[in-house]
Amino acid sequence: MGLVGIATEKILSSFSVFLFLSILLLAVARRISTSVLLFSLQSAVITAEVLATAYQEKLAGVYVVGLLVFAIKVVAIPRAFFLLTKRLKTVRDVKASTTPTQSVFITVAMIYLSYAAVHSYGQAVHVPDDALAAAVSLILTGAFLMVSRKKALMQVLGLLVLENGIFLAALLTTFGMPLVIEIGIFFDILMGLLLMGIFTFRISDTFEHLDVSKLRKLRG
Amino acid sequence: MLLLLPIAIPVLGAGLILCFRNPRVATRAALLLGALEIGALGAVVWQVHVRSELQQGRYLRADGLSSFFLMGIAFISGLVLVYASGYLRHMGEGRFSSPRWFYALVFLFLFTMISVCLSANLGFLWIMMEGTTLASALLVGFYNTEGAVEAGWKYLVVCTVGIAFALFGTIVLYLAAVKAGMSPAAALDWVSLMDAAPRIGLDPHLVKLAFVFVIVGYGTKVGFVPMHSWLPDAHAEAPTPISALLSAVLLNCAMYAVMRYDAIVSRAVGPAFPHTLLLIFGVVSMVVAGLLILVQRNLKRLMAYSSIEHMGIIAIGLGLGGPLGLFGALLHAFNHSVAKSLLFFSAGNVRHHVGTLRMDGIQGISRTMPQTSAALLVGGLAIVGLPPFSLFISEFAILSEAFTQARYFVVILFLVILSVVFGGFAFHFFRMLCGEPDRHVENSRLIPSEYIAMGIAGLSLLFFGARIPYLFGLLLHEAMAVLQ
Amino acid sequence: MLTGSIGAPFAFLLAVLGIVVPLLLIASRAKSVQRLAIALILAASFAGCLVAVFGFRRQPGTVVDLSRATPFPFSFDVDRLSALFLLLVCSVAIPVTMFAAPYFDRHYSEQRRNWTWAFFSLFLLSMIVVVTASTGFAFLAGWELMTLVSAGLILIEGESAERRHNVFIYLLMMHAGAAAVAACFFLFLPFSHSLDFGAIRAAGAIVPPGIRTAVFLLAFVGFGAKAGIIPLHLWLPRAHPIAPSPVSALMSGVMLKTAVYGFVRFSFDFLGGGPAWWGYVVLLAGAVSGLLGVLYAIGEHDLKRLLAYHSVENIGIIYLGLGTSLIFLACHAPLLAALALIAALLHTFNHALFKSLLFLGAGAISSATATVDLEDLGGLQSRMPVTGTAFLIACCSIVGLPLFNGFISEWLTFRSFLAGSALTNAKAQIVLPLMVGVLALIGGLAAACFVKAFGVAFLGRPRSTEAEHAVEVPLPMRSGMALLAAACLFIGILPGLFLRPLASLVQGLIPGAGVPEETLSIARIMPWIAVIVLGTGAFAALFKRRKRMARTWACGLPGLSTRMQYTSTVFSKPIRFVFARIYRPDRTVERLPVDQPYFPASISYRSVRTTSYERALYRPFVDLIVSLAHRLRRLQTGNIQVYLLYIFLALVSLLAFLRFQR
Amino acid sequence: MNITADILQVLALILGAPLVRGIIARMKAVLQRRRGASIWRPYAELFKLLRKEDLVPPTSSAVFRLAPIVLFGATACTAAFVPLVHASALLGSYGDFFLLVYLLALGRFFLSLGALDGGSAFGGMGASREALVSSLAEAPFLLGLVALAISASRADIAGIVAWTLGQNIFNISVVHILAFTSLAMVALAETGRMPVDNPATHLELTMIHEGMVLEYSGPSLALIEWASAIKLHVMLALLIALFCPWGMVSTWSGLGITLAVLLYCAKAAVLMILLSVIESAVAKLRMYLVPDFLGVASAVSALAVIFTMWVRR
Repeated sequence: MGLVGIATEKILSSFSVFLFLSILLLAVARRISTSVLLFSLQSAVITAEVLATAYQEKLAGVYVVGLLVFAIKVVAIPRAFFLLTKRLKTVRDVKASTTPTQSVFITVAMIYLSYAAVHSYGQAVHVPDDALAAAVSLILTGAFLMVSRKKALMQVLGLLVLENGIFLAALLTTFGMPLVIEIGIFFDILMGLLLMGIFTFRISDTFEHLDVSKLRKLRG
Repeated sequence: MLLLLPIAIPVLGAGLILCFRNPRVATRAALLLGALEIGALGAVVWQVHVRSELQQGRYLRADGLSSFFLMGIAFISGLVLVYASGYLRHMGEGRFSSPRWFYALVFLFLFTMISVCLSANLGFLWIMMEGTTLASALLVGFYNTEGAVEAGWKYLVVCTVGIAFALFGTIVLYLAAVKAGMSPAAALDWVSLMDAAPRIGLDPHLVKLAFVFVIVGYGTKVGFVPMHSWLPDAHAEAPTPISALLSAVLLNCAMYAVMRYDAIVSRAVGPAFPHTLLLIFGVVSMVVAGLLILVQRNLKRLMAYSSIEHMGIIAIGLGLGGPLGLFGALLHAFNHSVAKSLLFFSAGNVRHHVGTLRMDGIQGISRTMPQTSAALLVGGLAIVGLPPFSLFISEFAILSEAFTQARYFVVILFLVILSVVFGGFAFHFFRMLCGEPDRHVENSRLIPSEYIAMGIAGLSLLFFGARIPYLFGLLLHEAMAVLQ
Repeated sequence: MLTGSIGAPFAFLLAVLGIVVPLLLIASRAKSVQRLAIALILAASFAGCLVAVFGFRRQPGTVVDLSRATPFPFSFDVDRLSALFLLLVCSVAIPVTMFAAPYFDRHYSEQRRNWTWAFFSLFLLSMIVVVTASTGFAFLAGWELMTLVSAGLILIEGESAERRHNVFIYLLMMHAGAAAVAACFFLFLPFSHSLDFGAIRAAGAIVPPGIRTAVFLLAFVGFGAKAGIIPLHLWLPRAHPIAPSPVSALMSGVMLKTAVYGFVRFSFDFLGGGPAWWGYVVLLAGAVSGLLGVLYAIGEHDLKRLLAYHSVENIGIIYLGLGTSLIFLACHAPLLAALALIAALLHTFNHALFKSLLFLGAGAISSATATVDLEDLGGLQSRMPVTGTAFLIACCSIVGLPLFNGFISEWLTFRSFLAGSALTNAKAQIVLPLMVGVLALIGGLAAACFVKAFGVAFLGRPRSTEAEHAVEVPLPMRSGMALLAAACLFIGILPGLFLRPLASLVQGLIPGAGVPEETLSIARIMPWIAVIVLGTGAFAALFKRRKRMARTWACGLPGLSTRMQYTSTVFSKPIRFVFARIYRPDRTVERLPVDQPYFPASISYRSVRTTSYERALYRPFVDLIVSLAHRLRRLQTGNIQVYLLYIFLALVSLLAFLRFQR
Repeated sequence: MNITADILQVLALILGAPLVRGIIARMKAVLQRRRGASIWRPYAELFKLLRKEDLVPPTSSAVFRLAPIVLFGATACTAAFVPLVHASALLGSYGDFFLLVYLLALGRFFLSLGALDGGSAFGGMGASREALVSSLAEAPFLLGLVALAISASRADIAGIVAWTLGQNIFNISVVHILAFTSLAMVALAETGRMPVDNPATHLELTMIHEGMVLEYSGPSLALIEWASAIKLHVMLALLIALFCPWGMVSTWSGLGITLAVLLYCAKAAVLMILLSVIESAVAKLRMYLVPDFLGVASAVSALAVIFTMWVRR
């Protein structure tokens, strides 16, 4: 089995705990920079799991996908975020609409919910429960972040966490879709981020603030 | 090879137009490209009619249903380009907001929508659907005013979240297919999925879960009620040709995607589950949008809510399913897009000449702007589903199907909401069209491009109301055959 | 495509009215083109009459079938019932068109006149389509087109805020009514699988009772809204008076009858009668509409509103006949049911004749004196003799006096009530004879109202300078009115000619019904009555010798001023005093300045007589919907976080729905 | 054979009408301890008026002169329906009571128009009050007759009379009593007798029928007076025929006829005495109490109709 085999076995079974950790920390993060850092950590964990699966299932395509994830989500996106926060010179505070304690409670509830959901579908897909639960809780927390954070950048981050969750769920259950489709999806995510960046610049130009909850002119 | 043409032209065209600095040249180039594009689409539609399906590699395929929607895209994009050529004469020369950027983005937008209709692979379909959001987000925020930026941001974020759920739905369906023994390459291909559907249906829960995510995901793009909030802002703030494209074509493409999934899932786990969901969303959208029409103050937001209501009607048609229901739904998709584009064109004219879109500020335009108010009247009468126009036919078909299946709850709501919407439109249009015009609005006549665009739309509404052309009827029935 | 002998003229009728005339008028504005259009409309109406008369005798079968062209089956069939109503539409159209030619020339500018004529011919076409359609799709298309075109005709006249509000109410109610009518057709679909009248008629027997009741109630509400039954009559006194007179003549005289046609087609032809309570519902509606309609009419001093309310009253009388017929059908007395139905259909035809004549008279008055307010008219009989005489004949007919056509149908309705006593069913035996009292009261009040209308408008001295200088209307207008007046007299004196075909028509609708004996006895005696009355009158006229002018006696005062005459408000005061509870007029007396009540600078008194249905019945319902809409509007808060929350909630609720469904 | 009898009956009815008014006037005078004019005065009055010239207001139209003619024609026509001595009338078997009532309505309609055409306040006042009274009187009039028609299960007047002839005198049913009361009250209102309208008055504020004919003179006035006399006689004959026709003969034998005529005169005399007693004893009702008077009449006639259901069983 070799050292690598044991390592991949370990990664797949136990790394989901790091994902739960990153989610909880994201919930309590006060500043954008820490949130971005947590996001890149999270993506690194996912890259590890991708490569582990690739090794176990002997699928060349999944390796490429793993490298892609690493390149984009661990390196490129955090750097873009830091560039953005520097250029926009806005207050670095996350400005959540729920207090940290409430956020933690909600995130824990999310994790419990994902376990309940996965349990009913889990055996149909004979995949390690906690890994799939991590993926689903990533999705739910991403959604919660988007709803609770007032900052435009934090909403983008919430979206990325959501996409991470979906990507992980896809990977665990189906060992990745045909390569062309995966690449297409990544390309779309990148373009989406680019556009959100453009719009963030526009918002900060026209509104002098990045508080999304103040964008309320269009009503009724 | 022919299938590559309709995709290549807009992409290359977009690049080409970018390098025409002079707005007039850009407009003429855009019109030329538009004509080429319509020609290519026409060729594809004719080939599909002759050979019933065209396959190009693993990702592009055109069958009866896609050719019906392609024809819709061709017709409406033609109208929009003609109208836009006149509309853009009063657009400034900002860094990003100049005619060449406008046309480039429009053609990108057309490229994504055409490829949605031509995609054979569900993953490819998702990618291109996400592409439509990205292409149109910039177009919605084109004017760079406060409202446009806010609308653009909301449109981008809400639709991307929706599309993400659709991706998860696609993955779950892919999982179910792979579990049922299909090879990974074929598991996303629509035709093989349709053939293997009964096998996939053995484990119904995954398929149902997939359809729930898909209908919430693509439903956000269609504008079903709980997920509709982005639609009124986007359509009201976008420039008029774009809101016409959004309302008339983009919503139909999203509905096209929902139809594709509905076909697979109803073949896998039986039509009961998907059709009930479609009916629920259809009725809820129709009721809520119909009521909201009563209290709107902005003309374009009124049109946006009317689009949500008509998407609800199409969903009800699909949800009912029978031969007449499907016929009504598809016909309604086409009729609605024509009527809605006519309404948006006239709304654009009103905004330009009266200066505001707030309906209490618009007064007695039937005297100051006779042709535009005539177009607005024709559009209004059509959108409310009155006899001489074509929407009456499709609503008549959907109602017949609903009564044949004795779904009285749906029918009662359907008829009540039709009357409420008629009341809302009559109230708003009476106030705008009649009464004394305020002084400073000078009389205006239509310029030729607007004349052609509105004229063609109005005439086709009347013509389709009296008699459905033979060829169009054939296309319609081929599209229905695909879904049966 | 065109089957049977009458296919060709019918197609000519449709083509001319539908395509040729509107296109001609839109194309050019020349005077000659407009005259050609009018001639074409007259020719088409005449062809329509021919088709109706020939259609009566032939076996029913599709006359014109356009189904291959239209998306849904679209064909026409002139069976006996359609033939009667087609005759009604076309025979009224001829005099109205003759009247309208000079009327529109006088009232409208060049461009409006062409549009009015185009809509006029489309209006006729839509009514012809409604009465002769033989598929659901054609009927509904004609039905909605009729409303749209009539609203268009009203709006061409002017766009004041009050007129817009009335047309808005008119369109809203008609659309709701059309929705109910559409539902009636569609309810048959599960059983007839097609909307063709033949299939619906066949399916009528196998429809379960629950659906039958639903169809009947929807038909009653849908067609009742168009006919103007009391709770649904809100639009009628608002829409008819503001339309140009020839159009309101067509609307009041003919359009209301298409609703009666629809109701008869559904309750007798498709459903073939039902339980007895159907009849009582219709009877009650007829009685209420009749009584309240005539009482509101008495309170009016605007001639056209008065006539509009009288349409409500006459529709009430028609529904009384229909209700009685339904009761007889339920009590298995086909002969009596036939009598009641003949009474109702004859009154429909009579009402079309004299109501359109009355509105044409009002149009003549308004074109001669530019006002239809009774308070400013007077003494028009000596200035406009032909209009006056025609209006007098119409007044006598609508009141139902012998020698005029109104009496024949009211007499038949009375006799069908009386025949009700012979029934074995206890309830009908009491209710129907008592209905005689109700109809008699309606007739009496109608007499009072039309004495006021004709007396104040045409007799006595002119109350305003316009009335003073009124001059007779041109020849075509007079000939139009004379034609209708002659028709009223003809049916009044020789009803036999009309009752026999009606009896055969009704035998088709009600199986097992013979020719009621009453129709024969009235046909025999009316000529004799005419002879005696006219003979005695002529004998009495012999005594009249020289005539000498002498000023009216004014109790010795120097001379009577026109203000000493009874005006319409004063004339109706006793009756309004007696029925005060029904009117509940809200009076407002305002004294200025308010703080010194005893030294008022000015006192203004204003009383609105008719009870406001809009405030009592419709306003709360509309406010409910608008408040619901406002509450929904608050859902669109503008905050993106809330929008995302909506999506997640939708997703979670669907997943929960999926979870529990398993 | 009986055609001539019927025509004679009609002529008797029309020509005898002024006599009836004369007798009533005479009886009232005697009751009020006055001598009173001779019973033939109405005839003299008619001949006087017929010889005079017709005064017409200059502003009135042709309807002013047409009204009396139509009134007289219509009222004379009603005379053809009522049998006096012979069980069948000229139009008795064809026409029914609806026709009779509405012929009276035709006459009233034209009289009201004539009144309005005069152009004076009194004409308008008379017409407006006549409109109120007659519109409220029609319902009980018809309901009363309908009650009789139902109990006789025949619609034409001759048929009802023939049916009543066949009944025994003494088993008077409650329907007949109620119907007689309501028809008597309606007759008072229709002919403009005391409780509703004072025929002899010239006090403007109280008169209804007189108000309408204030403008008329000469032959027009004669025709109007004659027509109202005919209406009074027709109502009288109708009450007699419908409620106690016994004594009428069906065959045209000399003895029978004289007996019938005598009996008819006796019955008429009884009713005339009753009428003049009412006219002398009762004061005129205030204008807005007349609707209650007629309301009572309609309630009574409606009750009669309802009772027909039980009587026949």
